[in-house]
Amino acid sequence: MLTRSGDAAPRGPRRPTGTESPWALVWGRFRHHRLALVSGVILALLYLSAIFAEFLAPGDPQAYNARYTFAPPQSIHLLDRDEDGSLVFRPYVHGYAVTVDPEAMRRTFAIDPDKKHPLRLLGRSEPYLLMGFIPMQRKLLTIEGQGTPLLLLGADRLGRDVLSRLIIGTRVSLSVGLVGVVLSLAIGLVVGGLSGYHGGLLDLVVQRVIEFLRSVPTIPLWMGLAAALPRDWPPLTIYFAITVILSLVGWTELARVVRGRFLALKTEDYVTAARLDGASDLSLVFRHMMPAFSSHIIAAASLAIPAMILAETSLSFLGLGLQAPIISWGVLLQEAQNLRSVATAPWLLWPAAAMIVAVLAMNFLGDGLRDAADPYAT
Amino acid sequence: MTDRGLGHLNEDNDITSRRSCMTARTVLLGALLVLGPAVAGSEPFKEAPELAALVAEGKLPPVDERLPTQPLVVSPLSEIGTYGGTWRSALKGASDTGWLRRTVAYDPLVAYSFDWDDVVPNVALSVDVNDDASEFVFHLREGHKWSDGTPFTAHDLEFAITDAIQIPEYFGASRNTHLLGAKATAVDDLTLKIELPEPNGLFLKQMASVSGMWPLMYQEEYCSQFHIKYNPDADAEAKSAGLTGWPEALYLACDLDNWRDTERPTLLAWKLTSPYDGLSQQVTFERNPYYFKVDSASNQLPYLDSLQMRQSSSVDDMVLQALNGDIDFMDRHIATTANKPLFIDGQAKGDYRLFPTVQANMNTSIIQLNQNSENPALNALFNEHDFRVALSLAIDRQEIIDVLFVGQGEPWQASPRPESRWHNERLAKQHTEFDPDRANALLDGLGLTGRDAEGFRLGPDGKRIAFRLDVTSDVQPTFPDVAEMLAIYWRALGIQLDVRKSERSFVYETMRANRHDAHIWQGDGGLGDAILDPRYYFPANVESVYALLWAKSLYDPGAADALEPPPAVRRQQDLYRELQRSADPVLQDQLFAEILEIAADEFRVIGISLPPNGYGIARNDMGNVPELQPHSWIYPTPGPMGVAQLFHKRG
Amino acid sequence: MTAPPGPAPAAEVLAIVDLETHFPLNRGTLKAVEGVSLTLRAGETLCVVGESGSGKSVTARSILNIVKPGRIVGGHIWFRPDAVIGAGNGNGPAIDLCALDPDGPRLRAIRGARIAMIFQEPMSALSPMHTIGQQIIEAVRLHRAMDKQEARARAIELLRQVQFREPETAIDRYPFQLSGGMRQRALIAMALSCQPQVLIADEPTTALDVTTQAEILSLIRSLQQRYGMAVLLVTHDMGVVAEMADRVAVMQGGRVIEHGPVDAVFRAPREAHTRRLIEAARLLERRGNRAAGTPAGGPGQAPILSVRGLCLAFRGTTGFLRRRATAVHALRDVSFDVAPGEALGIVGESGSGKTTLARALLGIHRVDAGQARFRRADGSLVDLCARQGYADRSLYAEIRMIFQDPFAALNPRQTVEQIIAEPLRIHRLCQRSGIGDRVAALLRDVDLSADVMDRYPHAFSGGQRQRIGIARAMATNPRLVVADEPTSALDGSLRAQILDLLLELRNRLGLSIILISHDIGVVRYFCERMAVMRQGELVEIGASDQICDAPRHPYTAELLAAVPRAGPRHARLRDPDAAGPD
Amino acid sequence: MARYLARRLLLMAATMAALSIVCFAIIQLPPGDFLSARLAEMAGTGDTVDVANVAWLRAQYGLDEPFIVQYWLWISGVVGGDLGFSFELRMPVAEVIGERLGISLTVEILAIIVLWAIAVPVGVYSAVRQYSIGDMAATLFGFIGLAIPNFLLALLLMYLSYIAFGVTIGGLFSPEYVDARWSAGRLLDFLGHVWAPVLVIATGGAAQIIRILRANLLDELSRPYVDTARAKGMAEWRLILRYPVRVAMNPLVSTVGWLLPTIISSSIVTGIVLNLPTLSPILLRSLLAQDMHLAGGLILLIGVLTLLGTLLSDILLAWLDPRIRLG
Repeated sequence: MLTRSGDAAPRGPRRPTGTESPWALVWGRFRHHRLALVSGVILALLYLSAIFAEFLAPGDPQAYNARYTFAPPQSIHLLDRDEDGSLVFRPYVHGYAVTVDPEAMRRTFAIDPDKKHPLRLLGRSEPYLLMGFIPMQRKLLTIEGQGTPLLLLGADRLGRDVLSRLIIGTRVSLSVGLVGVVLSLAIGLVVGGLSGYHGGLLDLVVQRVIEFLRSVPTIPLWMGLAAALPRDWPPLTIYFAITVILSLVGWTELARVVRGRFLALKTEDYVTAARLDGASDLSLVFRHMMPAFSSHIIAAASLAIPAMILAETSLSFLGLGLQAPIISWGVLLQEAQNLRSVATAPWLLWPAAAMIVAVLAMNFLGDGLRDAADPYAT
Repeated sequence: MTDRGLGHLNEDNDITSRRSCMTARTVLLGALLVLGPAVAGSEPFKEAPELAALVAEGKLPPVDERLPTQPLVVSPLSEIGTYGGTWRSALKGASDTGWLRRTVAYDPLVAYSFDWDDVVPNVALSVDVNDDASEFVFHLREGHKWSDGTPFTAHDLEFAITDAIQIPEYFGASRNTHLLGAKATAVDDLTLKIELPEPNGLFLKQMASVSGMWPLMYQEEYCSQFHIKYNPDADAEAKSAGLTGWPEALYLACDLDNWRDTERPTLLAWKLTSPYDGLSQQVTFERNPYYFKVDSASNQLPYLDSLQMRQSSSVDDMVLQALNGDIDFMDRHIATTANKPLFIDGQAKGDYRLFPTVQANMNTSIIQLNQNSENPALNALFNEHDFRVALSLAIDRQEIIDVLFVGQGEPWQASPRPESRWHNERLAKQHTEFDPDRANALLDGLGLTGRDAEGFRLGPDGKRIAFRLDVTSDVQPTFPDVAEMLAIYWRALGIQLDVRKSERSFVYETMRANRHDAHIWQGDGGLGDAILDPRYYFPANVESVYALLWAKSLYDPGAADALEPPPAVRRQQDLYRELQRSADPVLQDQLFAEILEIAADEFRVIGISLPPNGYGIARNDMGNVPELQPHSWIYPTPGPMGVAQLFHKRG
Repeated sequence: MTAPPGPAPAAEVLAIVDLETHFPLNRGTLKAVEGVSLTLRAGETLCVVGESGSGKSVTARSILNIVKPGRIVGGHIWFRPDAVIGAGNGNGPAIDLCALDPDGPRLRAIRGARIAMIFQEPMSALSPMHTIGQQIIEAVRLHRAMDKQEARARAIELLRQVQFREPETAIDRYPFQLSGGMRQRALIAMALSCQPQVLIADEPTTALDVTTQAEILSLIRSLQQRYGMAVLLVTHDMGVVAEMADRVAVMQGGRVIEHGPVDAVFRAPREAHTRRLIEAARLLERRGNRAAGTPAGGPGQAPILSVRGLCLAFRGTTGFLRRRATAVHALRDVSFDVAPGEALGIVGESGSGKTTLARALLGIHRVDAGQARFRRADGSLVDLCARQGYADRSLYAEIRMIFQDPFAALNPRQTVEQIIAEPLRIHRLCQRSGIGDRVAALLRDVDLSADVMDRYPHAFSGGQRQRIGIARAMATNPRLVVADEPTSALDGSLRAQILDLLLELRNRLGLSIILISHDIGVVRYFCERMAVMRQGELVEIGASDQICDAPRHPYTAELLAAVPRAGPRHARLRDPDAAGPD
Repeated sequence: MARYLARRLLLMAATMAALSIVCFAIIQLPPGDFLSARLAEMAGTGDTVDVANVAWLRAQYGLDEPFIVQYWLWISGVVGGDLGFSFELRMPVAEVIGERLGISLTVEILAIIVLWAIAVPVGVYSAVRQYSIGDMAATLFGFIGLAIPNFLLALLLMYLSYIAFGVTIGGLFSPEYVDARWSAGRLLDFLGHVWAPVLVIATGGAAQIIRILRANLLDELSRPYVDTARAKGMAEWRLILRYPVRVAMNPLVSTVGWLLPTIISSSIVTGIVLNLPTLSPILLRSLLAQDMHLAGGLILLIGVLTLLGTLLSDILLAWLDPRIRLG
């Protein structure tokens, strides 16, 4: 390793010089992982839209509209012709011409080219509460014209706006993973840390427990726990319970990572050096070991989030996860996972696209973080 | 098949009954009729070519010997069929016996007429009933044989009713409530007498229902080997096979709900060849050469050689099979409102068509508010007539119809369908108009004027008026949607409805324990079943969960928690008892009409809308496909059409 | 000296002309080799010597174009396959190896067959999943049409030639079952499999113990004579150069700065850098500028540390299916004293237990038996190896450690100030406000500028880091310093600087030092007394000079003999001014 | 060897004992029991059920006993080799498992083969050509497989093959071949169906393997023994496959053992949508119906497979890696 005094060919990124802080170095390496960088931006946007969901969603996600069941998406036209025939930038959508087909029991939609509904940025809307407590009266995008809904991603079987539902669903879906991972992390950090730092009998017991938990089949475990949730819990409590259930399974992986890191760091010379400086156990852990693996842990955690998002979807599919009226991507997909939707209303599958993007982005971000996690690795 | 209406079909029935010379109603009138000509027409009986070949090889007796001396003659729905082919359909999961019971397994002693107005002879040639409807004598067909060629006699039925169905250890027993306590005696080989412990004017209707099939599944010779009374080792044998005891062995081998024993002889049109045990991927049947029906051209039925039912865990898989033309005739599971556009669009590609059925349910959703609730505040409110009316008036039924049923159907309360002979305009239409103002006024009138910070009304106890509705989506996918819309309407009224999607068994468990606030379910009892299952018209049975404890005073008076109902309800229950004691259908109709009148005054449950017609899928080459057949479970559609007459058109 | 352009002169089997090899970096390129020209004659040994980063290994690798992710961007490497010793001018064509596709068949036909190469780390230069036999047989069959049986026989023969005992069984061994020396022999056998004209040896002995190094070098020499190979030996060790070379090329910064016959270069180095390299090598041949005798007290004074009967065994299980308990006896009944102000050297090869000893003294490892009584500043005695040895953390201020690996020993996430201030902070040796000044003073003591305080360790070179490590050790004004191979990770010239720094600090502060090293030269240079360790035991202890001049234990003698200066050529290294061992 | 195996088996037995209790508890977690679930279902079809009858049955099944007693009855049977009786399917659990294990194994093994056939070349390629366009594309492809929910992919495959080829791929056989003997036609029919579940399962797992293999191989590619092999004159791809890939595959090959339990549990969702006659839908069904013995037996089987898989992994790793075998 480093004891080698030959001049083997240098590999990998150049050893950084100067006074950059460790996090600056992590950032420096991370920046070179293009996919991760793009993913980071995408995720930031996704989380932002989760935070400002009500503002971004053009409509009320729960409002049904009898006339527009299974309405296809509208497309936005950016340019419009003025009276004098010149092109102007004035985004608009066309209205629908709706006919009812009683035989097939469906509505058929056509674009009504005569009906133009201009779109307005930051237009007035029904009053609503942003994040549940900030009263607002404007939305990002509104439509002019009475009675015509803005259905940029189409409508579902009750005529509800898929885009609005998708945006609102972002909140639950992305936070399930986040909250779940935070919980897993908390458990994993304490258990894995104790186990790895102390070693000995405690480590042995913890190891066995983790091994055992991992041999318990996950799906039955989830199902059993999810089905056992008291039915009279309000939806929000159910939501938290589900994340707890997900993290009950997820923490073992993180605990293993943490333990492994502790074991590796324990024998690092600089940790020994700190101990020989007379540092206490607490100081060793928090001043010298934690900073060294925090980036690893962040990477491991970011790789665990997509697994949780997918798990939530699977639970929803089995009818055991979150349920309407909560809106999550899993719930939306559960409603769309039938042939009717796939065949005649494929726009109901947009939540799947959103999920794929989010899961991909999290994986790439995690990969990038992991690669960048240790700026001092050779 | 032409577009014949319901009335037209009655004539068909008459033709049938002329041949068998007896309808249920004449029986009920107490007449003892002798049957007409023993043999249909003068033509010799014809049979399927495969069977003829077997006869020629001497492996099978000739068709004349296989048929009863008086076979049941079926007038085909549209045409005389041709022999051959397979009927392909699908079963969902491991325990979908429902489709079997609707199709191959509907051949009871007496059957429902196609339009569900009558009860007609089927396996039995005729029935005698005494005046107080407590003693029924069934006359069987001479020469009727099981699929193994042994004679079918009254002793088989006596064994089934006495030794099998009524044993308390037996899962099936509880589903034959009309036979509980019945004493069955084989007077001779062709005569079965059933004595009921109490008069039951509806007995024949029940025997013609989907539950009427139980006694016909047991061949004494075969099934008695599992019975401790006939085989002292039966229990030991069962236990050594891993079963809990002999009743389970008997149940597994012979019960209507079990199709795992390919050895069991049958009276049905097709005989099981590969079992339905939850593991096999496909259940198959082949023609029973001893089937007792012939068509009007003296061809022995069934036309179709075999049945092939693919077991599938996924409805979408079944839908694709149908779209791809791999299903010949079916409506169960796949023919939902949501799938209709798919099926309409796929007709040409899949070479099938859609045929309409009449939904026997009288409602898309019935909301029952628990008027025997243990929650005193809610109980008081739910028992207020005006409160229920207000909730009903606050519902924009037309909007629900538009959103969920694409405008199909009309606002309707819990009341028999317009086609029904018990149709009651007032019961059906009252309080269906959308009138939120009047609804609010009614609530104000009840003194519910206090409001909380969020605008919800306060109950007499000073708390917000809020109740819970647990909905399941696996019976009707629209329930959760209806419930969510109700929540919005009632929110406008100042009443909070907590909608929870729940698993079905949980919903049932809470209801059985009477812990529910409210319940949403489909409107059973719209056609012929109205009188058999009047759950929504007055607290009648365990499904009347708006007043379970009052209902108990009728069906289980000894129960500790049974409650004495209010006078009007009491009166309904008394009328129903009277109706049950009468063998006179005219009197029964009168009594039932009176019950419905009281129901209209009472207005105990809230309905939404009349269900639009249903549909089914049939390959274009299927013949005798029923049109506008009532769709129900008690009347196990399409069973009463006589599925033996389905056939594949040649060419 | 530069080679003429165009084909090499006669008998020059290899001629490197203006070679340039570059490596891509995140930003820019690293010009590892910039215009190197060298020639290698048939049958001779050319040593390329230089410090880390001088480009010597890249030059060697460039010959067979194994430089990924780097790229040869300029120059020629002429290879003359028909050059033989004494044959005068070969008249066959010369091939420009640089012009061949690095992955193409023509170069592959030369690799291993005409020009073979062995690498520095025998531990990892063999595939762990294949037996050495499989790997040698493969090398044979790549270039010779032999069936498996013949190839196997050939492999056994090769193993015999590289002095494997029982080559018939050894051929089926996996690398991990062999010692480092044996692995290097296996690699040499593989390289010889096709009797190449040229053997390139890239630091073949650096990772080996000194006694093994001597064996491998003599093996290479004898094989070279036997096969008439030309050998290009890359090394950083002037001792090895003196031992092996016919001619020598000195590299620095990607260029050859001096190139000539070995005697000439040693006798009259032209370049200052060459002189420094030779000087650093010679340095360790003699005693350092240490105060004679024991400075702070006579031999009668009570020892500051008295170690008695230390025993320590590492227990574990090995084997997968047949598990067996193993105990490695790292320390066996080790006893010695350290007088106040004395420097005691502990010398031994890898696995001798010397590092374990250091760590046991610092309470990192628990001993099974024995004591190490330390006399504290207040005169009280404390047993460092007892369970409660370091219960009083202030003891850590009196006894300090310097680590072997300057890269690993500094927390990369702390600034220099934080690192050095850590013990000050913990032991409250300083006012909070005074910490900066104290750290600055300490940095000056180790010849570093005080304005590096807010930098992170990665900003420093190995030598600078070791200075920081020393500053940290000195921060508490310790009385005993345990230095575990403080120079072995450093290049020769740095090594001397660090040793001198330590010497100076020691003399100034009156420290007692336990210096642990595998290099008997380092110990002799630094310590009054030395102890020789072997397999956990102290085999010999006494005055350094005495032991070096007249070893009593045969192992000590073996160690001394293996240092590359013995043999017919060793006089080259002798300092012409200072005569002989003192 | 014997002692090692004995030690492992003892540990396995202890884990199994704990696992069986946890399994049984998990199954019992949801409120109600098999009969209440069953009754609710019957009510849905319109049948009414007699309460006394239910009480009798409950006693027959031992469902009114306390948890410990039920567990004891079950586990003592299991230890004695009797896995119990499925309430719902009304046949011995062993028979149910026996009937479906073969086809589950077939599907899963095919999936594993396809998974590896996809993941290994892609992983090797992305490591050797690190940061190339191909590497990015391969990684993206692998992760899309991971990110698409299985049920959606299955549904899409079903629908697309109906639209594009006019065939339905649900199940594993067409009706005419379900009960037929094996023949060339049946094999073709089987292959015409099995590709869909195999693809769905394989794409879900490929990303993980690609990721691990790529990371391992990147480490190995920079090891000196690769240069040694180059210096021998080996061709580039040949040496990569012979040396670093061989080493990098080790940790992966050892995870084959971990795939064992997935035979039952991995394809639950896929199995339902595609109507596979495997054990997965049965597991789900038994859990929903609270068919205690069947669910317990299956979960226990998964547990056994997990433990066996671990053992297998260790043995496989030792067999593959001389450092472990001989070290």
